[in-house]
Amino acid sequence: MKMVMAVIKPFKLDDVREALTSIGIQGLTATEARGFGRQKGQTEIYRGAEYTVNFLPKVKIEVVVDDSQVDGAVEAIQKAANTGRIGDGKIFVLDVGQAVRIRTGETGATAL
Amino acid sequence: MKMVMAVIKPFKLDDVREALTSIGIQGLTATEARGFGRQKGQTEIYRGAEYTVNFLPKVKIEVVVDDSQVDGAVEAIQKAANTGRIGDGKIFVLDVGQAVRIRTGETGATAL
Amino acid sequence: MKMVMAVIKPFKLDDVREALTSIGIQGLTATEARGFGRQKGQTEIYRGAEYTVNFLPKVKIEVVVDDSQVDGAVEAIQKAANTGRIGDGKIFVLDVGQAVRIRTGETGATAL
Amino acid sequence: MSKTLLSLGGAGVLSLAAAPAMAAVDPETAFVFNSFSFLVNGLVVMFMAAGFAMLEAGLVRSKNTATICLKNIALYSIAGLMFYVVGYAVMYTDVDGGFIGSFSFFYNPPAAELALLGADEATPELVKAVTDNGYASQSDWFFQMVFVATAASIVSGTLAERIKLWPFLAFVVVLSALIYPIVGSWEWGGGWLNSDWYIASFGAEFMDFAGSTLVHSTGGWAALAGAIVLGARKGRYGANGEVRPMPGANLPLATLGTFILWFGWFGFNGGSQLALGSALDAAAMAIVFVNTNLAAAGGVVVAMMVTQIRYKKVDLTMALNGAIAGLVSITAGPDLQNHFHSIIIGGIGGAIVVFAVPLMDKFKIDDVVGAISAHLVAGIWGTLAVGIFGGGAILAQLVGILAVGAFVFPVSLLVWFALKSTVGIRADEEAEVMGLDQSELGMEAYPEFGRGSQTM
Amino acid sequence: MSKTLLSLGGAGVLSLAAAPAMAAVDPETAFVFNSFSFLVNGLVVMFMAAGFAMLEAGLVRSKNTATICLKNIALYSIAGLMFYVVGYAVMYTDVDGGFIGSFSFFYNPPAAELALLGADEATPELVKAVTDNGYASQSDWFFQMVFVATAASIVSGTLAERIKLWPFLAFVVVLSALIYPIVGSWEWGGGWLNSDWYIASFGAEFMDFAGSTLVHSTGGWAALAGAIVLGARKGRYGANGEVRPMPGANLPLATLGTFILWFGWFGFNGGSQLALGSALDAAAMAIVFVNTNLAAAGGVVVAMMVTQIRYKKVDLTMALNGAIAGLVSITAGPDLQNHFHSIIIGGIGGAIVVFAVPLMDKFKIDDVVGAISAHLVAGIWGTLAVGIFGGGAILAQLVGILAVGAFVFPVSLLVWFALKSTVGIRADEEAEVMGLDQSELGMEAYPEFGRGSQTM
Amino acid sequence: MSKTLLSLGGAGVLSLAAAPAMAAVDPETAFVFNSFSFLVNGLVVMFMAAGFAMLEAGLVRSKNTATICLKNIALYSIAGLMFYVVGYAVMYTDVDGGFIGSFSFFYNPPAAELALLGADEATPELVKAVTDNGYASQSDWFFQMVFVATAASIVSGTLAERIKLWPFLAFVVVLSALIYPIVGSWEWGGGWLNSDWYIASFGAEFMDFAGSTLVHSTGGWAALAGAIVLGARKGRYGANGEVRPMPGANLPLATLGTFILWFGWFGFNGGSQLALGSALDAAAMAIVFVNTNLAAAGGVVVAMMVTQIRYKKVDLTMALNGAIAGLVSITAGPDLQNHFHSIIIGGIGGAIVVFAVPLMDKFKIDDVVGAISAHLVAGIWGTLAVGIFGGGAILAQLVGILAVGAFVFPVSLLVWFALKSTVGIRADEEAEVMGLDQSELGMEAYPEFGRGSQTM
Ligand SMILES: Nc1ncnc2c1ncn2[C@@H]1O[C@H](COP(=O)(O)OP(=O)(O)O)[C@@H](O)[C@H]1O
Ligand SMILES: Nc1ncnc2c1ncn2[C@@H]1O[C@H](COP(=O)(O)OP(=O)(O)O)[C@@H](O)[C@H]1O
Ligand SMILES: Nc1ncnc2c1ncn2[C@@H]1O[C@H](COP(=O)(O)OP(=O)(O)O)[C@@H](O)[C@H]1O
Repeated sequence: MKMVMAVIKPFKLDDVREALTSIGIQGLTATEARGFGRQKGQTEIYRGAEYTVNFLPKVKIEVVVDDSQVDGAVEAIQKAANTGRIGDGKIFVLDVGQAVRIRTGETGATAL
Repeated sequence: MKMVMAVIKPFKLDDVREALTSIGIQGLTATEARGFGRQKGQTEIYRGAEYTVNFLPKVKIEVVVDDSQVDGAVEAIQKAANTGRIGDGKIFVLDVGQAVRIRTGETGATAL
Repeated sequence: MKMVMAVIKPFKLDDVREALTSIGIQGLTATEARGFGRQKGQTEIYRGAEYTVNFLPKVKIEVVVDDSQVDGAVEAIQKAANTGRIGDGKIFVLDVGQAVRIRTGETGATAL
Repeated sequence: MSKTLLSLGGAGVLSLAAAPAMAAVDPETAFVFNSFSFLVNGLVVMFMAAGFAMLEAGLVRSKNTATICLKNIALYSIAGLMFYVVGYAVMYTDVDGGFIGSFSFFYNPPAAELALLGADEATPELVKAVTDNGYASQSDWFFQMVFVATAASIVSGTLAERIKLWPFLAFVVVLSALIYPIVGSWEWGGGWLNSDWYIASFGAEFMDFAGSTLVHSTGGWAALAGAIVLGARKGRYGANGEVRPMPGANLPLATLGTFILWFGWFGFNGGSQLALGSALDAAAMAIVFVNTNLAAAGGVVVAMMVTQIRYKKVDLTMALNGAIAGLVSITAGPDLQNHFHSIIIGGIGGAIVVFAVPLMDKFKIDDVVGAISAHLVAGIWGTLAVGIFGGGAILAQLVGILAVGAFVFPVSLLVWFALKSTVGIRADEEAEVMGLDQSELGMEAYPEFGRGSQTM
Repeated sequence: MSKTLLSLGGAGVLSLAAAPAMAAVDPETAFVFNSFSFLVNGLVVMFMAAGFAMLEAGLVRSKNTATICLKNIALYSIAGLMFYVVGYAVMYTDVDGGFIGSFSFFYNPPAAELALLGADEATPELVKAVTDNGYASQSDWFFQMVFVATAASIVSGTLAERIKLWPFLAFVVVLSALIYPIVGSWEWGGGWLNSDWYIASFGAEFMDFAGSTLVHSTGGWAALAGAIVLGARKGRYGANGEVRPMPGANLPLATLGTFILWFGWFGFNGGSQLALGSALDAAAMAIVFVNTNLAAAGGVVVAMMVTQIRYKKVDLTMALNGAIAGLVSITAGPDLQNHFHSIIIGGIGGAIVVFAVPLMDKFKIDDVVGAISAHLVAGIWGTLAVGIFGGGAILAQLVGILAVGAFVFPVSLLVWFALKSTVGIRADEEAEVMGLDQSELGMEAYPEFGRGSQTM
Repeated sequence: MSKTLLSLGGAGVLSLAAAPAMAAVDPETAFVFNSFSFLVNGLVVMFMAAGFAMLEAGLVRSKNTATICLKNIALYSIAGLMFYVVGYAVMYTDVDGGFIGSFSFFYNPPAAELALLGADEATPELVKAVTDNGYASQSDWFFQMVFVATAASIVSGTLAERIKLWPFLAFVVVLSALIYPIVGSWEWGGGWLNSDWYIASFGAEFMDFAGSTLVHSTGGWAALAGAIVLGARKGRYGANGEVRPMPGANLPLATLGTFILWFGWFGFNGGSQLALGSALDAAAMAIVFVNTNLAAAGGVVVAMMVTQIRYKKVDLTMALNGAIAGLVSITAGPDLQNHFHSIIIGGIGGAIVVFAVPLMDKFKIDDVVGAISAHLVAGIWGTLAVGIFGGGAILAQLVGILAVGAFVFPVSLLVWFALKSTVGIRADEEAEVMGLDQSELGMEAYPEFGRGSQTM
């Protein structure tokens, strides 16, 4: 099993979820995150003083999939989250040794 | 070392923390998360229009443990977070190559 | 590639970001987190009743780097986040199998 | 009923006329009462600006909250300035049964008052020259001024989350300088809705005690026109006709806003008695207070019951709208003498809003806070109710309602189109997605909460 | 002291009686003053509904915030409706030294006022028929009405976060239609607490100027009964007797609510002078204002000092409760003539609340906002203080306090039990964990903050 | 112009004197009007305490929000207590053209009022003894009291987020017991700024209708002194002179606060007419209301335009400050007779604040809410404007402004230094980083939002 972890633009979350569902992935976990990267934060002004917001709002998605689904998941995310503009985010793939469904205690791919 | 990452129902956080402490684990990191899965979100109504909340509140726990503690940790979490109802969450185990305590610079299992 | 994941004190975020930038790392993702560990939470009082806040505010940083940069990144974070006081946090290193830049589809180290 | 220049209200007229005969409240005392009533009631209405601001700030999403706050304080400011510069004169001077007043600019205190203020001694002659007016002229200006902002606030709520700041304020200029004053002149300025010709033609004068039509429907028509020209918020209506809720970010603030509006409405309706200097006026004002409260209460309770039955849950925002719809409904006739009727009128208002809000969505009219439902639709109902419950003639009410709509709606459409085709009125798509607070203000309402930039 | 029907207050009576003799304020002018005072002060009290709503919305957790907002606007609405339908009559008509008024429904304006309003000319006879009453009848209704809601608000604060919406509102119906009006009739309606028999038996009439006992303790007893029947919030008290705090989600809102209540209290106490039409009344009202302010200030400062000493930190919510306790404490006797006493009375009220709040927790009485401590306990103290500081007799005060408790507490218990055993009063466990906003409203107070569904 | 003891204001004096001659408003009626005006207007001013609290609570970061709420309710309480204990006497008794009043403690109702209140019958003699004063003495106390808190609120806003609670409150004690009353005595107490000598020396008396200088600049000077002694918030100014914004956590709350202040200002300025018992006073009060509103509106619009031009975006917090600056600017002369001038005066005030705020940052004077700019700088401007627009003499205005600064600033510096070198005034570094809510209160303003401890 692998964990596909993606950092995306927040307004793409629903598209990504639908893309993953459409290839048969049934669950994922999302987290609010802040990203720092090539995309430059906007400049705000507050009471006459300027400041730059370095960390931009992102959503982090973690989805654990069977090895066979990894490429499909990565591709689905990459397509759905793509706007072609800087700051679209990254996808990382990590190895998962074990998975357990808390409700039933099932393990391995059936736990997903 | 392994990272045990669990997605649980928020109101189970204290139970899980206690279960882990009771088997000698001294630290963990928790994050607010949103889960999408088999558990269906509730339907809300706002000014005459219905909508479904797809992403449900979850808490994500990350705890890095020595290899010898992995099974105990997984079991402790699974038991403490279990309600038997859909949406109880998942536990994933990932490999950790190295651990460092920032305060002291200690590395490896002693850093945990 | 490796993912360096660090849990730090929130007010150290900017220092850590600058430290990483200064060694050539161009991106990172941060998340609000809560930490439980040796550092004891402060006691608050509300309407005559005391209670302890167990989970302390932390920031979790995830930065994926080329294998060659791992040690530098760990060291940079450890130095920048260090206050010498309990609760400074941890750094963990995990293996990353693949990385993709969503915007371009580039993979591997060039995606970072 | 003419609201200021022709008389001190139907009731006021009698009492002032009768005063000398019965040697009761002396003219100077009555003058102080009348003026103080304008000031106190006007002040209470002024606070409604805060109520609208909070209601709207609570019902928009957090990324547009700072902008709606700014719009509200700006529109209240601009409305006041324009009403001084030209609005009051257009509304109240030299209407003479016609369609518009005069364009004399800058409404300043009259000579008689300045003479008294500047005199070494307050001689009886100087005092009489002042008290003959019945009330301090600027106290009346103040009271009438606060009504203008109300009309403008209605518009801001409907068009929130997508309209650009400055073009919106440009519309407010026109609304407060011309549109509202012209409509107001027809009735309260002693214009045609109030003329012998009108009474002869439609069986009675048009009755609108405190402005269900003149204020609330006027604002509502202008908002409706704006909503049509501006279009709905991006993503609000799905391709298959589904409605995607965009929940308000801060409901306690919306609740506070509603309570403030309710509070302010006592000034709105009570002060519209326009006099306090006699037992009759005091008794009438008290009756107005009671009806105002009961109608709002009826609106809340009915809106709650209808949402409970229809949706199996109670919708707080509908209960809030119910209060406002109840208040708007009673505004045309808060002087009715059986309080039970006010409960019915307000209750029907509360029911109306629960049905009107989803109806607007059917027509893809995106009204962020439900202002069209609560102010325009309930305002029409309330104005008709005066005819139904014996305070006027239904035909006369209907004609007045239609006349106001026939003027305000197309003129507003025109102004909106003019703005759209010149400076543009709609924030560009990215600005809308990121929120107007970022594009227009570069500032966040809640930087440390939710997605705020200061959470890390 | 009878609050309306028997007289215009002790003070009012003198001034009106004396008026003809000294040819001072003429009766119609006095009528206007008295009526306007009822309206303005009543309006100020009305705003307390917003104050309670904000205080409670700030002190509950965010998952119950929308519900508490709804309860507050609903209870204010219902209280007003019930007081019109039956409450006012029960409280103020035909009490005659007894225990309850009459059940005449729908309190509408009297014939004399309608005659004047409908007449072509305000003849002296018509005016006199109206002014003989001393004040516009509906202005008095309005002023008395706003007090009812206060009693109900107290209950809502205590029982927040676990009581079901509709059963709660059913209790409000009973409270505002019967329980409060009956208690009120005993004293302000001219009932037995105010009778010759009472004075003969206990050395003085029962003194409760603006309702430390009649309003605040009544609400407090009803809340206490509810808290006992309802039980504490899940998880609030641990097995080993430890108290688990459930911090309020929005303390600035709670602060705002307290300021609004403080503001409203000037109307509450000041308006309870019940007249303004003479120098005596004006002077008395001013004294009431000053005492009201100093007592609240004393409550704040003492509560701060006590928490600083006891807990080494200052508790904002206790300071807010201290203000309210100070205000409740002075409400029975805000007419005392040495202002220093009001500081002492309010200060003791502030200290009481700091000790009473944890005490309630000892008894596992879960009072979310501290209303029992601030309204019931401080209300008892304030009523006794009138006896101590020379405004009445201690025994007479004590008997009145006990009588009110002996009636309100068991009757409320009964009503709560009846509701519990029929429709049920407590939200089910899952609803409580998820928050009432989800189960009762299907709506969130802050969808974009914290755990709100719109944060992603 | 002496604000109470010497006369009822320039205007009031005339009307009262003239009253008998024209048999107009009888003295007792005038007494009631005057007293009621003090009470109602004072009540409206009292609410400004809530306005300051919300404005400041909205403009600090969430980790300091509960503390600023506490400071605001505490300072209002303390100011009221101190003004009763000693402040009023220092300000208003036995000033006689001098520099300070008397130290008679505990300001209680006068004997004449107590005699009337205690009498069996309100005899003409008893009434006359009371009405001769022109107004109920305690109504005046109440009105003057609410001004003290305003001065203290200004200080709290500037010094937020880093000053320790109790030392701050100690300063409030000195400010409200001595500094403000002494300054007030110079003018409103009939002191030297108001003396024949002053008029002879500088061409006119010092004119400050409602306190641009006496209240707002006094608060501003005290705040400036505090800001200097206390230093800037940690991290606010970078080593290279860059300014690091620390955005306020809740801008709708700041907006609400501004609206409440605007609302309250009508009482502040309108009530400062100090009388209502004549046509002249009523007309004058109405003029004051209108000017107050227009100046604030001008301040908002100009501040918006200037920020739009200068920064390409509109700054909501500057618009809010613009309203306040407009209000402060008109406070010295809201009785001017051409309303257009008030727009100019307020508009300049609005511009001033947009430039003054970043200027303060240049000097590393860290003023969290912009109070020094809006109250001190605009207060100076407004006081000068009275001279410019013909309500006084520029020189006389200047001397008064300088005199107040020359007294308040060094004395405040002294008090701040004394506090600093004894108990210390600054929270320690860790407390500042973690927020004062944790160190001083052990309590969070928003425990479930942002970094609140209850989010998990
Ligand atoms: N090395 C990295 N490790 C972890 N997250 C990263 C890394 N680089 C970028 N990110 C995340 O990806 C987001 C987008 O990266 P950015 O460089 O702005 O644009 P792009 O994805 O188009 O290259 C960043 O905001 C950050 O959240
Ligand atoms: N494949 C997955 N990868 C990551 N997280 C998952 C995955 N599937 C489920 N989750 C997380 O687990 C939670 C519970 O899953 P769900 O399918 O609703 O119920 P259950 O755990 O009982 O099977 C989800 O809300 C989500 O946060
Ligand atoms: N085993 C662990 N797994 C994951 N996170 C941990 C673990 N132990 C500690 N942490 C994180 O590190 C933070 C600091 O740990 P703590 O024990 O308080 O101090 P220190 O880092 O100085 O040893 C904790 O708050 C928690 O977020």
